Amino acid sequence: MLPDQLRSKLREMIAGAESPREKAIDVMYAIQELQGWMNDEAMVEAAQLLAMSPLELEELATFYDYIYRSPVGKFVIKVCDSTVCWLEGQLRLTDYISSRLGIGLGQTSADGLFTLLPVCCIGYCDRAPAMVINKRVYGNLTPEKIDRILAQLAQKADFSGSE
Amino acid sequence: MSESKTVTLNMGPHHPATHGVLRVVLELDGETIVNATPVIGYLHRGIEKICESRTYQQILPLTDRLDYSAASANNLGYCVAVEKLLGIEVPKRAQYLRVIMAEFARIMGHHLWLGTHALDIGAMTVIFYAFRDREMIMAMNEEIAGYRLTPSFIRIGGVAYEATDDFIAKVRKFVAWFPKALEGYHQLLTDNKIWTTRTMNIGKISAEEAINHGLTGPSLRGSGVAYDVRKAFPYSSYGDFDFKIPIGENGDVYDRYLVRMEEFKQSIAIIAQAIENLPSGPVMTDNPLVASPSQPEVQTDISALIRRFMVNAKGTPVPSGELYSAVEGAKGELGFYLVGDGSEQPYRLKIRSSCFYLASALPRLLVGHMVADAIAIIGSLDVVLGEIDR
Amino acid sequence: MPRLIIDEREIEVPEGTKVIDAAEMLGIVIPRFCYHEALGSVGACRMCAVKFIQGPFKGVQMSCMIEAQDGMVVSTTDQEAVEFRKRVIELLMKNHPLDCPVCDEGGQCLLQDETISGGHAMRRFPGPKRTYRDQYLGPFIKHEMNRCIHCYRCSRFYQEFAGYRDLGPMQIGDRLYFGRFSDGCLESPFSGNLVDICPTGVYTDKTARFKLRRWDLQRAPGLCNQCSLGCNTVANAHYRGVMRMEARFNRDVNGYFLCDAGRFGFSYANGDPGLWRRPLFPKIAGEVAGAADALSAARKALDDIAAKNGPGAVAVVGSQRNSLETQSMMNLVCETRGWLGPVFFFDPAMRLKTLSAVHELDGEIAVSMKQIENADFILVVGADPLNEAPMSAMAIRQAARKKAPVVTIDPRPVSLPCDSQHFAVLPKDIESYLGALILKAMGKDAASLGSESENFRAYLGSQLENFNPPESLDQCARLLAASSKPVIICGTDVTMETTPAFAADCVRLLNLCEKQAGLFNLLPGAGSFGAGLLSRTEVPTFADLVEYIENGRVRGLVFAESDPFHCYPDRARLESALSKLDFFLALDYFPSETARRASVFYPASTIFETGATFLNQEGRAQFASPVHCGGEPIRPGEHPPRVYSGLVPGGDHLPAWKALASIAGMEETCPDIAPEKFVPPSIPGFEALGYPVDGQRPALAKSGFKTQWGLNTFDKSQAPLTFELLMVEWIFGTSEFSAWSDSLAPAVLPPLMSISAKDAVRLGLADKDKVSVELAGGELEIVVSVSDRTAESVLIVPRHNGLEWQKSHDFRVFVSSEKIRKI
Amino acid sequence: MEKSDIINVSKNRGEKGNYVKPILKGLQFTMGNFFKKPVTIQYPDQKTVRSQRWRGLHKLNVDEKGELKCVACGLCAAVCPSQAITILAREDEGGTRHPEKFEVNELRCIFCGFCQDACPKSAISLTKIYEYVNYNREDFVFDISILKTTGEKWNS
Repeated sequence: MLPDQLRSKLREMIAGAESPREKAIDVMYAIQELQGWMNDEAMVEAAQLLAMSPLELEELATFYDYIYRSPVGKFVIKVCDSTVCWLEGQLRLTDYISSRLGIGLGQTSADGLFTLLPVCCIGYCDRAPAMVINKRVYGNLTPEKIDRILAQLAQKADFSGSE
Repeated sequence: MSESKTVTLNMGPHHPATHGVLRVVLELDGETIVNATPVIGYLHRGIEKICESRTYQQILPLTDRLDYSAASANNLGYCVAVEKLLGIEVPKRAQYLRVIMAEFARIMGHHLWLGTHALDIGAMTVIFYAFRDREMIMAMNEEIAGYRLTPSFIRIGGVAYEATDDFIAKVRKFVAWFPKALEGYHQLLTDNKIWTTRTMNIGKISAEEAINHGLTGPSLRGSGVAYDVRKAFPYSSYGDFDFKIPIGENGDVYDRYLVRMEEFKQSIAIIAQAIENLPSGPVMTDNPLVASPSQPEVQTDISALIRRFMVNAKGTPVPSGELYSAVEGAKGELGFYLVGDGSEQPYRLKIRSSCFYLASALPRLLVGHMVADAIAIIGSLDVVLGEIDR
Repeated sequence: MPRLIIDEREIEVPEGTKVIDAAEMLGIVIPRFCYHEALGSVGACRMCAVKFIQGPFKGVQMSCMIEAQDGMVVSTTDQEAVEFRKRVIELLMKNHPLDCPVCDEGGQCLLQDETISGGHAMRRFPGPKRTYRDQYLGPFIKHEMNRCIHCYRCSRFYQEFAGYRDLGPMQIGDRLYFGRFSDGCLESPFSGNLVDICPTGVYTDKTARFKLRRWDLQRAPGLCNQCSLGCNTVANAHYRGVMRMEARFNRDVNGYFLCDAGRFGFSYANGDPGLWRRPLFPKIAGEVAGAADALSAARKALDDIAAKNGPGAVAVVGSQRNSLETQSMMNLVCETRGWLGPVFFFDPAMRLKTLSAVHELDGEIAVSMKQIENADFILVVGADPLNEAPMSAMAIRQAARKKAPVVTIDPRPVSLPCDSQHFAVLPKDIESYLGALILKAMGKDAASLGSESENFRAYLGSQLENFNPPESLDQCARLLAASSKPVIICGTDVTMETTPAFAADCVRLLNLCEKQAGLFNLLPGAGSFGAGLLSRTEVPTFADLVEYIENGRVRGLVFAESDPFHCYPDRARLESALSKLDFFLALDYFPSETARRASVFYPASTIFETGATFLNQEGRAQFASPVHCGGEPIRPGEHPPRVYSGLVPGGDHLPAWKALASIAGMEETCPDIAPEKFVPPSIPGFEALGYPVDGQRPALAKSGFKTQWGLNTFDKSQAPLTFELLMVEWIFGTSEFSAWSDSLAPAVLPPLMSISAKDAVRLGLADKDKVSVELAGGELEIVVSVSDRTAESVLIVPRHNGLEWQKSHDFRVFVSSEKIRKI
Repeated sequence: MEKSDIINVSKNRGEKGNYVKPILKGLQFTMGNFFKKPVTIQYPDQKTVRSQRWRGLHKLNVDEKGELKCVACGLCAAVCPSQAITILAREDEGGTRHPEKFEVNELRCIFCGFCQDACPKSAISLTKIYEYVNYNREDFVFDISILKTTGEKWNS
C-alpha cells in the first residue's frame, strides 16, 4: 500500500536505529506527511516494518495528539484547553472558532481546510490563550486575531510546513 | 372392693379452647386434674434453623410468624437486636412509628386474647366487639404496610415506608375512639358475677413462683411483679413516653385479666403520645450497608444501584459478636439471642419465646383444678403456638 | 526483615514486601483495584491509600507502592485515608454505567464490593458518562468497555505477564481504551484470565453469558484434568451442570491463573440432551437399561468369560485420564480376579517414557511451576509447553521476564510467549544436543566429579562422534554454566524412550556441578503419573492386547474411561478386533465410539460429580472435590422440582472405580476409599496421609543415577528422503476433552501439517498448500504450514479430532517423499 | 422501677355479690349497639377497598413499547425469603438481557414484598389482587404470560 520509495526510506530509517521501536513516531510522521493521516492499512504496514504488533503501534499513535488516526483538514487547529488558557477564556475562543468555521471540536470543515481539535498544554502559557495550527503556534488570541489568521490561511493554499 | 384409678384426658392439639395446636395431656381424678403435661411442636417450622441460611433482611418476615397475633412486636424485637450488633442508630421518626406499630400489635394480641378467652369461658359477646376493633388496627396495618396480619413493616435500620396522612388520621381517630370501646369490654365482663366466679382464685401463682417459672409479661405482672422490658430496659424511645405498668396482687386468672385490660389503656396512651409528638425526618437509617436506596436514585445513580444490589443480593454483613436483646411483646419478654460471625447471615439466632415459659407453667397451674378451669387458665396465659414451636 | 506496625499490630515481613501485602498477612485487606500480587503495583487506581504516621514516609500514601520498612506505623482506618479512598471510589464511579442488573459480574464484582466498603453512597457528579464501542474478542470473552475503571490490570496481565501483544491500552486520559487493534479473536490461550482479573465487568465469560449469578452457584475446589499439570480450579455448577470455571490460587502449581483449554473445556460434563452430548443412560446392547441391570449384566458376562476361558481372557483397559482411584481399583481388581491388566498405555514407547519419567523423578530434582518461575536457565527438551501443558509456558515466561535464558530443543516449531533459542532437531538427536550442552556447560574441571560423570562422558563420546554442534550451542552452554538454578523441562510425546531418564541424569550431573538444577516432566495426561506409578511390568500395552484379541487369548474387555478409537492409530484393525470379542464394557462419560459400540455401556460420573485424586507430573497428589451430585440436568421449567424424589433423576451414576468394583463383585470386599489400601505399599508416602490427599507431594524416594541411557531400543535409522510422521498435541482440538466439549469448539483451528522450509522446497510445496499423504490405511489430506523452526525430515501432524489420523497404522511411521502429493 | 410508674389493678377488686346488675349493664351495652349500622359487610358481594400499598399477586410491568421491563438481573429471586421466584436469562440478537423464564410460585410466596422493593427496574410489582383460585396447584406457578396480565383472569 505504501509507495515503494517511502517504504525503502523507512526501512533505511529503521535500520539505523538501535531497536526498531524507537523509530515508531518518525515512521508515522513520515507516512502522515505523505498521506495526511494514518489509516488502518498504513498502521499495519508500519507495524510490520517496525516489528511491532499493530496494537503496539496503535498504543503509541493514539497516545500522541499529533498523529491522526482519522482524516483531518489541511490546517489542523489545536486549541490548548489546559488550565492557564482556560483561565484566559479558552472556552469562549473555541466557541468563536467553531462558530466561525461551522465545525465542532473534532470536526473538519466542509471545504476540507480546517479541523478543530483540543490539545493539552503546548507550553505557551505566558501568551495564553494559545493554539497551534499545523506547526505554528499563535498566542494572545482574540477573536480579531483569529479572524485574521483564518483568513490568511484560507488564502494561502499551500501552507504546509513553515515554522 | 374399690380401686382408685385416674383417667387420662387428651386435650388438643385440635381443641377449640387451646388456641392453636397446644396439646395438654390431663390426668384426672374424677374431674380434678392431678397431673398435666403440655405437648408442643405441632407448629414447628424450624425457624431458628432457617434463619441460619437467610440473610438478616430475609429473616424479618419469619419473625412476623412467631407470635402472629402481634407480629410487629416481633419485628421490633428482631430489628433492635440486629441494630445493636450492627451498632447503628435508627432515626427518631422511625422509632416513634415503630412504637406505634408495636403498641398496636399489643392491642391486637390482647384483642385476640380477650375475645377467645371470654368465649371459652362462655361470654360470647365480647369477641364481636374485640374483633370489630381489631379489624380497625388491621386496616391501619394495611394502610401503612400493605398487609394486615403480618405487616413486616419494621425493618432493620428503620421502617419500610413513610407514614401516610391517611394512616395518621386513622390513628388519631382510633385513639380518640378506643377508650369508649374499652369501657364496653369492662361493662360486659369486669363486674359480671359469672365471669368473676369463673376467674377469681383460679390458677393462682405467687410472685416468687411466677419468677421461678420464668413467666414474663401480663402473667407475671398479674402476680404483682412490676417487670416490663419497656420500663426496665427502655428501647426504641420508650423512655420518651409516659405510661404505667399495671400489676395485680393475687396472681389468678382475674388479675391477669385486669392487667391486660389496663394495658389496653396504657398502650393507647403511648400511641396517642407518639402520634402527637411524631418527629419529622427520615424513616430509614442512611447507613449504606443497611438501607436500600429509593427507586428514583437507583434508576439514575450507579452508586445507589450498587447499594441496592449488594443489600438485596448479598445482604448486610453484620460484625461478629453475640448479644441478647429483649423487647416486651404482647405475651411477655421476647428475646433474641444473636450470634453474628461477620457474614451476611447469623451464625445462630435463638428466640426466647415468652409463651414457651407460660406453657411450661401449665402443670403447676392446672393441678388441683377442675377440667373446666383448665380452659380458663390456658386462656388467661394467652399462649401462641407460633412462638412456642417456632 | 523489617518490622512495622499496621493498625496497632506489629508484624515482621520479608524484605521487599509491599505494605499492602504486609497488611494482608495480618488479615487486613486494603481495598485495591490495580494492585494484584502476580502483576505487581503501578499505583494507577489510588484506591489503596493508607496513612503513614511514623517512619520514612508521612501522610496518605499508596500502600502498594511502598515497601515495608523498619519503624513504619501505618493506619488503614485513619479518617484522612478513609476520606481519600471514598473520594477515589467516587471518581472511579464517575463513568461507570448503570449496568449491574445486566452485568454478569454483578454479585462477584470487586467494584461493587469496594464501592460499598468505601462508603460511597451517592453520585454527586451530574455530567454525562463517557461511552465506548465494544469489540469482538473471540468466542470466550465478551468485551464491555463502558464499565472500565482504567486499572490497567488487563493489559498488564496480557502483555507483561502472559506475553501476548494484541490487547492493550490505547488513547489517553478520559478516552483510555483497552482492546485490540481491530475486532478479532484474542491470540492468547490465557485470555480467560481476563475475566478473573478484571475488577469489574469489562471482560466477562461468554460461555456462561447471562446463565448465572454468583449466589446461585454451587462452588467447590476442583482440578483441571486436561493435562498433566493439575491446575487448581473452582468449579461452578448450577442446575446439575457445570457452568463455568475459575482459577484457584495455588502458589506451587498454577498461581492465580488458568489456561483457556482448562477454563472453557468443561461442557463435556453437562448432559442436557438438547444441548450437550454426554451419555446419561446405561445401555445394554445399545438399548437403554437400568443402572443395576447394566452392572449385573456386565458382571455376569465377564464372569462367564472368565469361567470358560480362564481369568486371563478378561482385560481391563484404562487411559491417561483415569483418576488415582480408578487406577488403584483397576490394579486391585486385576490382582484379585486375575484379569489381565490394567492396561494404561496404548503406545509401548509412551509407556516406557512415562515409566522412566515417573521413576527417574525424585524429591531432590522435582520442581514445581513456582520453581520454574524462579529458574535462571530453562532448557526445554522434546516438549512443546504451550500445546502440551499451557500453564507451564506461562511459568517459563515468568522466568524469562526475570532474564532467564530459554532454550528449546525439539523437532516442532516450538513457540513460547517469550524470547527463546530454538534448535529444530529430530527426536533421535535431542539427546545428543542435550548431552553436548551439558558437557560443555560442565567444563573441563568437571572431570573430578566421579564415576557418573565418567560414564556420561564415555557414553556421549560414542554418541557425539559424528556430531557437529552448531555455534549457538556454545553460547547456550556458557549461559547454562553461569546459571545456578537451571530447570530442564522434558517432554514425553515425541522424544525417544530413553530421553526422560537421560534428562533426569543430566539434571543430577548439573547438581554435581554445584547447581540447584530441577527436572520438570510433561506427561501425556492428568492420570499419567499415577499410571506410571501403578503400572506393573508384566502387563502388556494396548498394542499387545490387540494381538491377544486377534489370536483369541482375550475374549472380554473392560474400558474404564478409555477410548481406543481416539488413541489407537489403526482404526480398521481396532474395529475388527473389537468385533471378535465376546463382550466388552465401556465405563465412560464421553459419548465415544467405544461407548457406542460397547456390549454394555455404563455412564461413569465425571470429576465434577464424584471427587477424584490426581497426581500431577511432579508427583503432587491433589484432590478435586465434587461440586454437584450429577444426574439429569434440570431444564428450564423443571425448577424447583414439583415432585418429591429421594433420588436425583439420573443421579445414581457411580464413578468408574466404584462401578468397576461392582462389576468385579468386589463392592463388599473393596476397601473404602483410603490411599494406603489402594496404592500398593511399594509406593511410599501415601500411608501417612489421610484421604483425601490434597496438595502434598508424597515423598518420592531418592533414585540416584540410573544411567539406563545406554540401553537404547529406539531405532535411529531413517532411510534418506523419508519423513517421520510425528503426531503431536495441540492446545485445542486434539484431546478427548476438546473433542467432546462443545464450549471449546469455536477455538479449534483446522489441522495443519508443519514442515521445514527446506523440506518444502525439496517437495515443491508452499505454505497453505493442500497435500495428500499416503499412509498404510489410506490418504490423509491436510494443509501444509511451512516453518523455518521445524526440524528437517519430519512431518508434524496434530492428533486433530477433525483429522482421520488413525490411518497411520502404527505409533511410529515413516513416509517416503513420493507418498506426499500436492492436491 | 418508680412507684409512680406502677398501677395496681387489683385495688378495687372485691367479691361483688350481685348477679343482676352487671348483667343488666352488659345488656345495656348490647342494646346500645343493637340499633347501630352493622360494621360487617356482605362479602363476597360487597368488598372492601385495598390500600395502595397492598401486597397481592405479582405482576410484571411492561414499558411503553409493551415489552417487559425485566432484565432478569435476579435480585428479586435472590432476596426472596421463600425462594418462590425462578429466573433464567437469555441474550437476544442485540446482546441485551431478557428473562427467558420468570416464574413465581404463588403458593410458596409469603407476600413480603421484598421483590418489588429490590427490583431496580420497577419491573415487578404486587397488585391489589388477593382472591385467586385454581383447580390445580401447578396453576399457581405463574409464568411470564400470566404475570404480564395478572388479574385479568380473576377480575373478569
